[in-house]
Amino acid sequence: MHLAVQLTLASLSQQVLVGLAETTTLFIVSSGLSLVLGVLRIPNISHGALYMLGAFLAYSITRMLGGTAAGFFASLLLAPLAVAFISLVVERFLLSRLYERDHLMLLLFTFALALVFNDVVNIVWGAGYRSMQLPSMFQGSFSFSGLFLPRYSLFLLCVGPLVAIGLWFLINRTKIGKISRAAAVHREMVGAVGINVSWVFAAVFMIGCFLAGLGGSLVAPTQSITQGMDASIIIEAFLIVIMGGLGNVWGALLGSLIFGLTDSLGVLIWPQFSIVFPYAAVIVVLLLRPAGLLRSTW
Amino acid sequence: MSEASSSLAYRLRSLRRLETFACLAAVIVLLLLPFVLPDFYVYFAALVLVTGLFATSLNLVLGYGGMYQFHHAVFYGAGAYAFALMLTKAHAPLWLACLCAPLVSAVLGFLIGAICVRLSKLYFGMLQLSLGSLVWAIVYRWYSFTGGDNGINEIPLPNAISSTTGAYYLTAVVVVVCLFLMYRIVNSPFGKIFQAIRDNPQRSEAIGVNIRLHQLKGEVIAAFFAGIAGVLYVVVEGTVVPDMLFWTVSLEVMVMCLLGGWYTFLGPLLGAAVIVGLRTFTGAYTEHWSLILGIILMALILWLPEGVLGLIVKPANSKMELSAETGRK
Amino acid sequence: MLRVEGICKSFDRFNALCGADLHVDSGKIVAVIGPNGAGKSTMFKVITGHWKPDGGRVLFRGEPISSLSPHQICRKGISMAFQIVNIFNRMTVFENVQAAVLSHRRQAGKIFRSASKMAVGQTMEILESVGLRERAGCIAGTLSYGDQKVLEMAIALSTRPKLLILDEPTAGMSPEETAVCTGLIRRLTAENGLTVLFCEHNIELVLSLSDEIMVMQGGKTIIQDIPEAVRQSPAVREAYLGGAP
Amino acid sequence: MRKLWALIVCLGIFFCMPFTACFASAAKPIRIGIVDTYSGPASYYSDDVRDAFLMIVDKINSSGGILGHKVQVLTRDDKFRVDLGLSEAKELIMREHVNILMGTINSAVSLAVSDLCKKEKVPFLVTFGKSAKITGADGNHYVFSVDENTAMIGKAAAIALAKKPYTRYWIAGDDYEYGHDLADSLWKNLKKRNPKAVLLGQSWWKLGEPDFTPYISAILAAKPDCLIVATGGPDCVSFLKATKASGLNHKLAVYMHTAAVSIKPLGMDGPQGVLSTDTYYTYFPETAANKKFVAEFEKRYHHEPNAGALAGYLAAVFIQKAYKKAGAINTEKFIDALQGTSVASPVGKVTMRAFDHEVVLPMFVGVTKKEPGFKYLVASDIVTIPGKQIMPSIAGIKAARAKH
Repeated sequence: MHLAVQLTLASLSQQVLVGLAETTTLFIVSSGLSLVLGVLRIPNISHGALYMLGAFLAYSITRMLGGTAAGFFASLLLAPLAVAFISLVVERFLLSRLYERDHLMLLLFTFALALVFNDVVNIVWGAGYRSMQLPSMFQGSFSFSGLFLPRYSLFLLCVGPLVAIGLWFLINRTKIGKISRAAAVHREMVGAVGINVSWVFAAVFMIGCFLAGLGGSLVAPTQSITQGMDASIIIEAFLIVIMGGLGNVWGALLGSLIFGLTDSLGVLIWPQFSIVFPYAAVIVVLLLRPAGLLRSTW
Repeated sequence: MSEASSSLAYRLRSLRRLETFACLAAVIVLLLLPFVLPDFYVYFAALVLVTGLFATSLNLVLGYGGMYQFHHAVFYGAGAYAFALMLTKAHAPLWLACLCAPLVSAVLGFLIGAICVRLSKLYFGMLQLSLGSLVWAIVYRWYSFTGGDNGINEIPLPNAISSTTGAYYLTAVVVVVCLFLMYRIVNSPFGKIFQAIRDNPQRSEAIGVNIRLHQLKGEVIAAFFAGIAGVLYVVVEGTVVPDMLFWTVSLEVMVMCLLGGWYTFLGPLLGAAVIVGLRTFTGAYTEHWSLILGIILMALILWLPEGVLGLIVKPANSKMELSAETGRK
Repeated sequence: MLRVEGICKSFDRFNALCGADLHVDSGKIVAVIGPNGAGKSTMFKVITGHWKPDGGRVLFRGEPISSLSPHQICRKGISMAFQIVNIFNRMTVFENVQAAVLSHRRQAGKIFRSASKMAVGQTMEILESVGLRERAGCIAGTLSYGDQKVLEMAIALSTRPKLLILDEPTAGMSPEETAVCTGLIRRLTAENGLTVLFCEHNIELVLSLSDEIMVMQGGKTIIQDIPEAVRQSPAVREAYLGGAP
Repeated sequence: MRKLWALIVCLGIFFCMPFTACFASAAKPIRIGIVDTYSGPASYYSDDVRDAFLMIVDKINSSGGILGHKVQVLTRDDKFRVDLGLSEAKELIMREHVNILMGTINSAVSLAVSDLCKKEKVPFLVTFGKSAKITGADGNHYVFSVDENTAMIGKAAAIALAKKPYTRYWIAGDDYEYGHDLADSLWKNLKKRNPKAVLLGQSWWKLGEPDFTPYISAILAAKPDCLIVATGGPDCVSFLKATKASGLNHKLAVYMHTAAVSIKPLGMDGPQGVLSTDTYYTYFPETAANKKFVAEFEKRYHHEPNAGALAGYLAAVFIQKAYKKAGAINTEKFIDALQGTSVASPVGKVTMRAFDHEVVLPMFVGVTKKEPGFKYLVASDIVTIPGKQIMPSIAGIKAARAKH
């Protein structure tokens, strides 16, 4: 192993910045997964498929609105909403019948959902790949003193904290957040108090899936939108969630930071084997703290 | 009441006798198959047997041990890779490769198991999934050694076992022997205690069982048999690819166990036959295989969580679910 | 035989146990009573090793056991029947008991012997003694609630314990079942020379069965004495009647 | 028990159904099986392979077939998975008794199926798998390739790059066979032609990498003159986007195989000035044959053909020509006839090299640019490198096969 690049402060800080932008999408996707896992106790394998669906919907919505910047921003809102609506239908008609089953069944059921979503995408959008453009305001990059940062990465860096703050507000300041936090710890108790847990669950599931759709629509303009783009993100999201502590949204933030930064710094240090770094980080964390970094909700 | 229970015991015993009889018949049918069927179906039968062995080895820990074995394919792939690498890189004699490959799987099972058994249920499964993904990533990346995404082709095998019929007979014999061994294991004290841990880990600890150690042993045994299945896969297909270790394969095999019924011994084999059959033969009619699999799986979970064989064996314990639930409350 | 000295255990900020003491002498039947949430079940789980205490120690025959794991404690000769039914649902009654017997005989690791012929005599003997022989072939999960509790006790007995811990043995039972169960406990202890530690809400049962009674409240021991003395104790009266003189 | 029997009967009927279909066909058409990827991103090319192939086959059939036999085509979707592809290939060979097998875009499947075809003695035409091993080190009597391979791409790119003044290189690509093979071949040939070239470093990302920005910033930090991108399929599009977003193409030279084709989905927003090697453009060569082919294809499928269509076209005309030359529907005669055969194609006369069964294809080198009259960036200043110059050396292949 040799250092391919002279490690300078500049290149290091550049890599950190870029890694943080990558963290944003990881955090958005994995926090949704973590929320669903914590409150509903569903290891939602179809989360990745919903992310993919979000990307495809963002593509279609942007196109329908004429491919303008306004269309892109509209798609950032509408595509996740559409995903959330689909997830609501799925939750009400299918998942709500299965809450009492064990995790294994739920895992397999969501795997089935992922399979179905994949083929639905195949039927609706065709088998090939799609590509959408960044709105012109996000094209190009900023450069200052030898560093460069794509404008869109900067945009992502702004969106990440916004989502985190929104989640914090939702969990700590709203009724639904409080109920769901209680439900995550004592499900029976909340039901006994007379709160309709079923609808709280539906709402939380929708929010979780909204985040998956948001992640998908955020990455849609930067990569080609294809079937199977869910296969790697879902594993990464699960790794992040177990690294952070099952069901802990802040754990998801911490996990995605570790994952995103080891990934981007790994590229700088040992580009040929950079993929190994995040995995290694996960294993080290889990060897030291088998139950994740932060307290899990159960 | 005693009448009822003795008739129940009788029924169980007669069921067991029926099973033995059916097994003998099945072995004879298996031996005669290549004389009746065209080549392709012989190959298909071999593939079903290999996948069935793989699924049964998973069921050893999943159905009988109650462990959330989310990434069993790693051991399957490890066996296959160890076998292929020993033949192509080390030019080892065939018998040695056959012997060592499952041991490599077992060692991997020990390593992964030793890390994972400290945790239980979902954590166990998730950690295993991530460790397995790491193994996959290494296999996929390590070009000079594993051949990367192309896998290993042109594995030198004598014609006697690489021809369709030869591979079939080897597979059939090995699978039957392995199934017999696994049946013995399931019904041994080890297997009984394993089932006890599945039903109630807390209780098992309280009767003096070291459940971590027991689960680790189970993991190693299951990995060993998965490794054998991996070797047979190489014999039947003549190739090894990193796809074998991908996480979706593990879930597909889990679906086989679920479909056949994971509280039954032969369920996974039946599930493997149905899934492999559907996958092979629907290809001629439709490209929407994953949609079909998804719908089958949903229907199973909603209406048939005990699996097909589970449904048939059910009369013996139909009341169980109900009172088990009331008992829990 | 068993000494519990000042054990503490807290969950989050809630102190389930803070300095509970208990001693059980060989051959005695000791009952633990106290209001809900007094820490009875927690103490039992600490004794059997399911939870590690935050402070204090547990001695069994003079040996500290609080750092051991449940299966090691079981090997020392302590066996417990749980409050919530804890049997192996999907296995037959016979297999339930057999598993415990095999584990006790240290045959759990035997992989290539058929279990169906092993330990049959001893298993059937135990089933006979608790009156479940007829049900041997039934799937355990299909038994009636009372029978499941009895089976639970049978499993606990199968490891040949020196000390048997029963966590609310008759909770949820009908009066008839309770009577049967009480008789069973009395007979089994007499036959096997067991030392028994149990907790129970049914005061009549406690008074009729136990040699000594320990009273707990708020995670502390209030008193441990013979039933008559406990009945007279002002401290107990205070605990149960909420400070009335 | 009754349920069990019902299940067994149902399964039996299901599995025997295709059996009956097998016996029903009395006439004996030429059966051609295609195993390829029809779901997921790779289908962008494999759909065109199939479509162009079917288009030519329809023409053949409507003019009376080959030697009086109609051509029948069976397709199977391997989902980019080797195990599926292999079992489908076996199904096509053993159950459907195909005369010829074709496919597939996944080199791993191509290699595995090629091994099988050697055993089963069925000719196998690789349509879009680009591993040089297929007809190189792992080549055999039954496998043919009708598209370019990584050895050829590498050689063509080396020829093009050696003419440029760059010396400091960086290689980046998909971490799978295609990327590594391409990079190896390119670097070996470039080093021969330009001994001053130095390799500063390499980065390999996973297939389907969602975010290239960390890689790009790491590459920029090393300040190379030229970046060689060895990536394929949808990753080309993603990488071109990242190139544009980061302004990479203004800071250093970028080379990528099929850049000028992959840039199409980006419309006018693709990065300019990317050096590209391609085997086929709809707008080049500007010959009557190509214009006719494009027009026919567009009329039938309502979109422009891509490089996959050329492979599909070549496969069909090679099969037709070889059977006609052989004069009988016979595998060995077919193989003998196919070796060294030439056919006319949209890119001119194309020959199947007899020794290694690799097609001799010309390669077009161009630079992406905005051109009037196009809705997307196109390759400009196109230089054609004749097929003969880029073919891998026979001596090299012999050596590689001997080592095996």
